[in-house]
Amino acid sequence: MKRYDLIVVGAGPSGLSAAIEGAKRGLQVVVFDENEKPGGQLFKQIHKFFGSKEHKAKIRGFVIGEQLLKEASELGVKVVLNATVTGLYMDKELVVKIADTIYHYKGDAILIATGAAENMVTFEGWTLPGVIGAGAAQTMMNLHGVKPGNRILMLGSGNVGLVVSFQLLQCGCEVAALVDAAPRVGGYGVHAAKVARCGVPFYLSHTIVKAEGEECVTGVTIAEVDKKFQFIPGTEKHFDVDTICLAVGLSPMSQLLKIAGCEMEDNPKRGGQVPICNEYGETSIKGIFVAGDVSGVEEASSAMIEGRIAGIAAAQYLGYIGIEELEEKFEENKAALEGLRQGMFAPENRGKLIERTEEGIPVSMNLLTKGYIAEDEIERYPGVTHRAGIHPVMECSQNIPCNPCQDACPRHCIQIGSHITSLPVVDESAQCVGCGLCVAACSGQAIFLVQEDYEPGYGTVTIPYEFLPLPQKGEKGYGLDRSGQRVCEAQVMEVKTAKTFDHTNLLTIRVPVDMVGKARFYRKIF
Amino acid sequence: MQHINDRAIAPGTFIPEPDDDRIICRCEEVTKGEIRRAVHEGMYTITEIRRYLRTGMGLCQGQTCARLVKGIVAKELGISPAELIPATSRAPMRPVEMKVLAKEEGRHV
Amino acid sequence: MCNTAEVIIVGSGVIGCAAAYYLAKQGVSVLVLERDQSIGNGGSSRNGGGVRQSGRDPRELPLAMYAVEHMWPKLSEELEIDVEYHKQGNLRLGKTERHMEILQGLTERAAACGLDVHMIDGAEVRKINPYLSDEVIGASWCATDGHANPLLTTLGYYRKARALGVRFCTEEEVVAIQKIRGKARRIITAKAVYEGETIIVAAGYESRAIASTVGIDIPMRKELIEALVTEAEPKMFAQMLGTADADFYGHQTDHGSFVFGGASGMESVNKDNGNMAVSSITAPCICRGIMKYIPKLADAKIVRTWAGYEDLCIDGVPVISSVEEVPGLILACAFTGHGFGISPVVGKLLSQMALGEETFLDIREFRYDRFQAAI
Amino acid sequence: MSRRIAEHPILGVQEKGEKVTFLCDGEILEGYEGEPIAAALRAAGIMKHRYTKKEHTPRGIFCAIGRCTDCVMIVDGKPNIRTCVTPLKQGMKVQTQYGVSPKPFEKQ
Repeated sequence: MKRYDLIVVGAGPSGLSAAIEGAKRGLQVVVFDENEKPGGQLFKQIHKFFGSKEHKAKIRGFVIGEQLLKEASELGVKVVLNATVTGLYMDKELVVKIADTIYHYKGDAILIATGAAENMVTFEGWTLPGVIGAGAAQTMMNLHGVKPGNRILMLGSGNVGLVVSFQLLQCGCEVAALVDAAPRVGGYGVHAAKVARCGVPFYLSHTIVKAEGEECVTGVTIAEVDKKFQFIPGTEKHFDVDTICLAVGLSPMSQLLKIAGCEMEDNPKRGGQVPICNEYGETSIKGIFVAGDVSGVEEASSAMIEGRIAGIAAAQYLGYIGIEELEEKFEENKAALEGLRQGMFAPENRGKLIERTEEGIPVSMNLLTKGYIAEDEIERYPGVTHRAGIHPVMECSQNIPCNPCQDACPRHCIQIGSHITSLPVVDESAQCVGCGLCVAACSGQAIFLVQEDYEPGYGTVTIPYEFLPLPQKGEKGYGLDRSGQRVCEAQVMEVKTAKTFDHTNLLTIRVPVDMVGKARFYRKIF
Repeated sequence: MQHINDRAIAPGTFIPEPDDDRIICRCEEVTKGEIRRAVHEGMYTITEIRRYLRTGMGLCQGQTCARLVKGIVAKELGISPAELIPATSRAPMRPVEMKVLAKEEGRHV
Repeated sequence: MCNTAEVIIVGSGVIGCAAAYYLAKQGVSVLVLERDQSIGNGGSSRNGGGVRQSGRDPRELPLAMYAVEHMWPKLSEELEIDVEYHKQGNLRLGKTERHMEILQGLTERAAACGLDVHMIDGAEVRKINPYLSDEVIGASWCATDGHANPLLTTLGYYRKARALGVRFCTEEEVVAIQKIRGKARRIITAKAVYEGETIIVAAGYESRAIASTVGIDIPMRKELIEALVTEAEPKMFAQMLGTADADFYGHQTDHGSFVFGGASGMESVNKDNGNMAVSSITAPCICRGIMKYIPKLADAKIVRTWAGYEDLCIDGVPVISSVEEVPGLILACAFTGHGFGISPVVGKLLSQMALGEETFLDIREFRYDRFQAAI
Repeated sequence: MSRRIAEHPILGVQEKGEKVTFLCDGEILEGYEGEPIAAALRAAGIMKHRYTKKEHTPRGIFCAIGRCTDCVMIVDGKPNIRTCVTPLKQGMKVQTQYGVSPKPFEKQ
């Protein structure tokens, strides 16, 4: 039987990272993935990643996927697509379906990196055509170039719900509302803010009563829920939508490990049924490793590091490297992993209400309930300053491990310091030249350039803009505030695009001077 | 686990709920009420529910409903969903045509 | 809770559940101990659902004929659950002259016992089931055979027995049976001690280890065999199918899916990882077998494969027997893969045995002490 | 094909296969070779893929990655084909699935 040193199941961030580390150390590696395109979830993630350089921050998910794939191929890893692993049998034998044939392979080591599957909630009418998973929406729009619907209601305010809502807006869909039964937004505030300023209303402590329509979705009714998640009568709200998108969490897709006989546990902190494994990702069966969401649902950034660790551990298991190298590399990667697992969204803080930032600043409650920071809250944050001339305004209000803004500014105007989760601070002594690199670099699109003294009575605001059609210089429209409300007339003064901005265009709009602190989005007059 | 193991310990009387007609297993069209009733008829494990009602026995093999069914059964038994062992996973992970399964390659080098 | 009952049954398979039901119906207090967490998790939930008389050992035939005549047709009504019983015949198919010889032999022996079974040629076979390939040159045909849903039958007996007050305890692995004052009475599990006037051991292959704790050995071995199920298909045929070669057997269920069992020939040496693991070679082998007989199913998609243990008796028929040297002990095991079809009648016989009544069928052929050295 | 994204602000103009035609319940539709059948159907505004066996209710795309099997249809005569992971080809014949049949229930 054809045998490889390492067989990886799943060509997502963790699988490819493991394959790369294994191949670097001389292992003969093959990666099987059932999808026609590699990269797993990375290819649906078109936003820029958070973190630091070592976590590939500022790079868009699908680009990271391409990079990993290229690196893997250069190292001689064989990546086989449209290859469904149908079973994992004893003696580490895999059966793989490729086209109309099944093939048997054995791996001296096997890494299962099958990721996660979407959770679902039920409500009246949830089986109607038009009710889809958030992953389905991403697949349709980002992989197949088809809009999932015209007018959509999103259920779920975690990062998936927020990111997919923004993606829906980017591809030209209308998002009628973002709804979550939880009392607070679950995902990053910056993701919420960029959806809210496009005018999407947030309904926290609300959930779907029913999907309406006979043959497919024609509308939806939501209602407020009490603390026990029971509907409060009289709070129903109706929306005309043709699509309802569900983003209510993920569960590890660990079936192959169960088939193989690995010891499993039900661990709600990891998202469900996960294999019991050691710090290197090795399961109860020697030589079967796991990495990424299949061993506990997290972000793609941490999946890549887990993949690296497991790939190196597989190399050690097969005798390609010594235990010293494994331990050394493990410490390095563990540090990187710990770097990601800190701040307000660290795994141990899941579900907790954090009222103050690490700096002791009260967290914006409006951000948590409405998706945007209120007027009377915004001045609290160290990134929000007023000064003469053009300068950055950083509406970054939560401790997230992320620092590309600090590196982006050639004048060193922005400081985060050594603690990666700290809120960015403006260095008053450094002179901003309005280059906009920080605006484009911010993965959360939370940095704006503001000039209050552009001309008498008017100031300018430079906003990150990732929509089509791109506004034209001189064009007139409206300035929208953080909640997406029209607050003033605005004129486009400049539209900057550059390769270094990586598709984040910088739109400079002229607004009345009293609006420079409010206008955060632009919409053309039709 | 006593609640699951001693089948003489009953989960109380069955009280109808307004959403009992809601489909839970999309493939086999099994409703919430059917699942709840099955618990009251003595089906205390996910495996028994599955065999009794066909939840998770359809084309998708429970990939969509497993978590939902678990939640309903656990609630009915008054235990945590984590206490319920999921149904056994079996190959093939995706439906495979008989003629494809029949055509093997690579068993011998 | 009280740990005593008039009858304690070890094993909640279809045999144990049926016995529990028929006993409870008589007002007997019954306790069923199950090693697994789920009821009927052994062969009862893993078999192909055949309710056959043809192809059986003549010793077993009276039981099968009684069950088909008197019990199966009324079982759904009795258990208030649709057990999906269909009495629409069994075709045992042959493709070669050698197959036909095997079938002829089986048919003659069964007919001698009074079963209405006869040989038919290829054309007649395809008249009954037009989906069978031209490779099939003949078959044995028993019109009164059929199939049922083993999952619902097992759980149906369980449900009804439970409703009648039978206490079922799962995850109770029996470690030993103890004699008290000369009678089998006490059952020790890993967690508790139970006492009963009568103990029925219906625990599949595990019965051997349990019986050995009171010095009784049943000469049997176990084999891990496999089955698979397809997606739902439009209705094609209602018969139970088998082959002279025994390379596959199965039927189309009410649901529309096809359940097929089969063999790769490696069963006697199959490995297990503790989860009744399937091997990578058996399902493909079963599929190749099926496609030779029913080419139309080539496009049917397999959605699941599974495995289960058969408790194979050295002489091919079960042990259904009181153990006189251990009064109070009744054994019902070593069903050799034929247990499901006769489970209602065995359940009823066991209830009579436990009550000390004379059984309505002669069961001497199934005695525990019938085994003899060959030479 | 109004549901098609002509140009995406981040992904640009997506590469597609050859334009092909296929039949859906007798109607001639256009799509691109190699894209999932489901994508072509959604682009053409078709939401319903099948009607269920028991309750005869409509279903469409749900997971779009081949797991949930809700989007199955009869493709070139074969039932239960996951349209979200089955590539479109010129001249394919796609039919709404009623239970497991191409015939509406009243004709079954």
